[in-house]
Amino acid sequence: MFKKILIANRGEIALRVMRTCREMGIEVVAVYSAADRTAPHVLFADEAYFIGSAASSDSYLKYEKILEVAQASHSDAIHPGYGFLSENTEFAQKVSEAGIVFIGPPADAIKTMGDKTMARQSMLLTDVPVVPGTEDPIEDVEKALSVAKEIGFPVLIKAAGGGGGKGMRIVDSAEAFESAVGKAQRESQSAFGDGRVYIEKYLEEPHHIEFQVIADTHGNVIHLNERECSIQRRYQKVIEESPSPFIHAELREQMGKAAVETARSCNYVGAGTVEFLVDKYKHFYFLEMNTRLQVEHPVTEMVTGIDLVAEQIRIAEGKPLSLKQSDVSVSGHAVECRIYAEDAANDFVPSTGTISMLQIPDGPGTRFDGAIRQGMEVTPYYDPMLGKLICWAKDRDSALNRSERALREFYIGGIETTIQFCRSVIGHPQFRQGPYDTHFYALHKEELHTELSTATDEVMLVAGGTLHTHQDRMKHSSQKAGAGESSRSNWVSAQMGRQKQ
Amino acid sequence: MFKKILIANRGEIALRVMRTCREMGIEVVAVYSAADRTAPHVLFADEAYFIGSAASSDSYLKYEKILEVAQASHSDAIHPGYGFLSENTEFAQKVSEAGIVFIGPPADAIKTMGDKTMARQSMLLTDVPVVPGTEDPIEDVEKALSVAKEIGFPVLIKAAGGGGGKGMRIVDSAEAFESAVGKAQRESQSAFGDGRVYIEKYLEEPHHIEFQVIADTHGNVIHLNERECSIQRRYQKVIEESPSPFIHAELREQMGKAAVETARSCNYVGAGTVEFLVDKYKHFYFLEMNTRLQVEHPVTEMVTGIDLVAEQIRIAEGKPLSLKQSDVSVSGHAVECRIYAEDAANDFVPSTGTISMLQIPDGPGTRFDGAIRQGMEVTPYYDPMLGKLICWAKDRDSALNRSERALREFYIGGIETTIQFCRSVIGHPQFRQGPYDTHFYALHKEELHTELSTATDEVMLVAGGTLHTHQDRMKHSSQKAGAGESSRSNWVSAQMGRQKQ
Amino acid sequence: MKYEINSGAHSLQVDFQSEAGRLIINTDDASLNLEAVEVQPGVYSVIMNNRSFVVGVACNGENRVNVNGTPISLELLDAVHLHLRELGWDSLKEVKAGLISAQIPGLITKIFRGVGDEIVEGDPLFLIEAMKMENEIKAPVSGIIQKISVSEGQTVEKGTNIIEIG
Amino acid sequence: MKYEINSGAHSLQVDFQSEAGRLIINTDDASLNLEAVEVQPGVYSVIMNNRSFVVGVACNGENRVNVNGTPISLELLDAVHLHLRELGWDSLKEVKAGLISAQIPGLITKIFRGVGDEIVEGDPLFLIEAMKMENEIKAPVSGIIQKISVSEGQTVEKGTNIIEIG
Repeated sequence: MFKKILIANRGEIALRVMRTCREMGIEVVAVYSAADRTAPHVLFADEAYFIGSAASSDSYLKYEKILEVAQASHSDAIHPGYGFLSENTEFAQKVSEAGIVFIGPPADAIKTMGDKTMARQSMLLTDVPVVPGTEDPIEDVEKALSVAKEIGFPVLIKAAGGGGGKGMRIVDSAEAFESAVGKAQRESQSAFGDGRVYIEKYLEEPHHIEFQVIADTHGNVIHLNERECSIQRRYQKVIEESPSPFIHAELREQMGKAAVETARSCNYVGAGTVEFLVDKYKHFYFLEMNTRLQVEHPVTEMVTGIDLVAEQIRIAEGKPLSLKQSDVSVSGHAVECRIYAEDAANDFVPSTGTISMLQIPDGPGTRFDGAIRQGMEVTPYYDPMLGKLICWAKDRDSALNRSERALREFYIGGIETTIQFCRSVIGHPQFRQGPYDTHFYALHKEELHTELSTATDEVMLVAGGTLHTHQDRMKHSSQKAGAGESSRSNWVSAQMGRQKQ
Repeated sequence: MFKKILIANRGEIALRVMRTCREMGIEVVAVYSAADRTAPHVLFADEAYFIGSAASSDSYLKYEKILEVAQASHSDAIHPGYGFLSENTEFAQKVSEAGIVFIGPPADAIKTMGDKTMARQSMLLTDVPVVPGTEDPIEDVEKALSVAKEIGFPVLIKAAGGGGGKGMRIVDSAEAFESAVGKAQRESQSAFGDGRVYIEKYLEEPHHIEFQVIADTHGNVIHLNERECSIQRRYQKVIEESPSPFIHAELREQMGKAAVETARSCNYVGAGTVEFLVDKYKHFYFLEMNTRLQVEHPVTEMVTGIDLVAEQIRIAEGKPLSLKQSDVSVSGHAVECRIYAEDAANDFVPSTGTISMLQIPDGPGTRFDGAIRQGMEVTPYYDPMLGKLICWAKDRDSALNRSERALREFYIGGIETTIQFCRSVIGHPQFRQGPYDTHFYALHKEELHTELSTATDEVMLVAGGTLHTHQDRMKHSSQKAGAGESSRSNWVSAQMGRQKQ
Repeated sequence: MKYEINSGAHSLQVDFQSEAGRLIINTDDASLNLEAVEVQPGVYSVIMNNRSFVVGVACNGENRVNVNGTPISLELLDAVHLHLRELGWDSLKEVKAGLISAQIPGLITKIFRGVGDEIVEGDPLFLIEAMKMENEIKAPVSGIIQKISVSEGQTVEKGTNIIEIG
Repeated sequence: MKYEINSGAHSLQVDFQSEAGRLIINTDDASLNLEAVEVQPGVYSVIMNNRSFVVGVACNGENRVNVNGTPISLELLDAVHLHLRELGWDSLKEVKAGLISAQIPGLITKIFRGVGDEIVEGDPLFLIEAMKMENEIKAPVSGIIQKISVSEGQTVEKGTNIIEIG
């Protein structure tokens, strides 16, 4: 039994892990950078250690320092969260060597699944279907082209060393192939320090559907059904739900079995996610396995009632899974909306500043996994995700109604967020109707953003009237303080002055 | 189908009702007093109408005014929440007469169950057991004494016209009887404008266990299992849970049937609660029926997955219940902690002021039904309940662990609250072990409050060090601003000056 | 006093009168009564003809107002501005459009063009890295680059002027 | 500088030294390093020897400090007070105890005793109604009522002096 766990992360995932630790009676140790002295994960923790300057490379990625802290604080285990060091084989190994438990899969499983071509090769030895494509990274462009022709265009060029859409290219014809490979390799090299790319069949109307698996050290492996993750922009997930509105019971069973087989194939231990692509004909293909807790894991927790972090910890303590495959039952429907500090109306440019007012939705079936508070500054140093809103209800329609209600009640003042964008997506008739595929955003981009920029007469009058009241107040208060007019008016005067000259 | 509902209430219950309305696509109308212009329920609503000054009697109880607003706003229905006008027969009647739907039971059912002796008399005609006692309010003290002797001392004297412990007396002997009746009558008169009292058998180690019922206009009545409400102080519930750790399946079924029979006996329609006392021998007795939504209704929602407000609205629209008795299944365990703006260490005296910092717990299985925000003022005009923390988990132990975690993470700065008191109760071994009865608070009062006032060395050093830092900062900032020392130091100087004289 | 409220292609002519802490808004068809109470700096609880709104006026971008969680672009022109526009001088948009400043603090990783270059609206101007993402900033207007105020590798604060197109 | 920290019956002697934004706390057995950063007025994020706390110092009641959500009674006595006490003059407690002020704003519905009455600690003094509840305020010390500053039916603000026992 662990007594103390160090969480090698920040933001919402650090809080998420700490919550379960505390419920299990385990003390939590936070690490923080210079930018995070008063971040929620520091305030929340039992212990907190400074590990370096704001840049991740000097703090949250500096694993020697984190390991030192784990030893100094007598932590029994380290939970890496997602991102940062969560899929770093070397870190996992060093932690184990130091006699501290790494809450995650064995280094070998991270290694196998972390490299996409290695993962593909390993999956080809199983019964799990894999998207047709090259087995090795492209070295000889000519040979790759002949494979591409065999698969049939369009094909997809993808980076072997990382994800997030970087180093990815869709190629429609043989003519464009060589140049696209070159671009993908350069982009991949600059993004991941690894220029290797491979090619894959480009699927029609693909759905991104993933299965949650958990495996213990006693050879038990089960899956906890799927999450539909096809709503993406910039290759990043925006909204996830479970069950998927696309797949049926039989397919679910087949894919679940494939997910378990995938985990078994790499001797997986812990919580992991097997990602599949499912095409319009409901054929599914292994895409990749994420060897960590996923951002969207709460969706699964809400429909199964299982605490995935608790399972991770129990597994890491060497205990058997708390349930069998036949114990897993899904109740109702859950939807997650990711809330980013981004200006959706302005090409999702990150937004920083102080949160002047915060109203987090709550009430029946409403969960927010976040790490924000009123008065807090959102800095430009880390991932712009502020948190995730997860709504559960008895069926999909009710869960979407609940999500709309909760998003409507969500208020974050002082910075721009994707709250309204999520409202646009959830309110979109095509999404409402389901199924939708990964092209949803590209297909409906214009409508989704038009809605962001249209206001009714009533809203314009309210906005204009309030702005007027505000400017009037500011003017009076600055006059009182001895200053002149408002800065806006000053600017106007300056302009008028210039014009006169 | 309702298009617009007026919520004749404020605070957390107004928000609770509005949330479900919005999920059902129904617009919500708020009413507010002068003290509540920027209260959460006003900010949350689609429409908001000013109805009078801060005193409830001039605003939230002024039903003519509320009815006017309902008509002016073209509201289809009025939801009264709990408290205020929720059990006012006249209001219910006037609303119906105005052609607006009152979301609650028929006026007759409110009338029957609102008067405790009338309710007793009505229940004596059914198979539901009632606590032995007088059938009519006491008029002849001699006659009442002979009934008391027949039942056997100790007996309980209770007010016929209201609850909350006012007008209640436990009498141990015949000698003390007459004087106790007089006191109870006077207290009852001053509290409820109704001096009638009646007597009941005083039960040994009684448990306060209530059953949620819902009934539609088509004659369907079902129950949604029990809530254990034995943790009380000042006769007010503090912590509720479901299922009860005291009753077993067979008893649950018997009591459930009795609850349904109770609802049928008064032709009940809507959501209601049948309260029972269960003694140490597991005999149960009808106590009273609350003809409204109960504060602790979320506990039932969390274990059954049913939205009680949605059911209320569906029933009011004339629709049949969305489920049958056999569809009701309980999953896991839920615990509610009531968070009051009260100083628990100081005899629960109400605490008012500005909420300087607010951190509401969240995450898996954690729901907060509240109506507070950082920067908001807590005024002395209304009920001091800030909200309710409800935690769900797969079993009682996990739900209590989760509640402890959530309470630990709850931070309300600037006012005193019962958060720490709830932590003391939930951490108490007797509560942990369950079952407990209504004497729990009285029995363990000292331990519960001792824990509130003991600090470890570490906590004292942190507190002292921070206070010193704070005073130092205040001193420097006031020096900068041209003032002298801190007010505390000034006071000391003044004292020293006086001593010198 | 006369005002014009603009949002996107939509425009409303209104008359504002302050009265006992409230604002009377007159349009061609209606008279509205607005009461805005500040609940946090820059965030107001607004009741207009018994309709309730939460309105944020101090969001990122001067012309952005947030109504019930929905950000909208808004331009409020007073008599002075309206008069200037009648004279054919739409200063506000011109000057704002030509000066590109950093909307986020971050690291300038790449500047694509130089002073004197001719730019077409939509041309990439520079890359700024923040929150682990690279953001490409495009030209909001066509014109000639008059000035570049930063260099590659420089960390900039929010609001720093980067490029001026004239 | 020497201080004494008191909470209930518990007492600690410490030495505080400010140093580069931190506070060095020396006790008989240990030396601790405390850093308190204000996150909201009166609320601090405190890290003491790598242990993390949220501490509120501006709660109701001057002697109340809230540590991780737990309110504790606290008295921090500096050298001046310690010296006064050595002289046998425990002013702080005496004066505070004898003056009863309203801890909540509310309506005084009943005053049980009059000026000159002898009071025993725990005697009910007055009733104050707030938040729909009647609260009985008891005498914190024994003594004679010196002064009553309010009358029945009066609404009082928080902090209003009600009764003085001497």
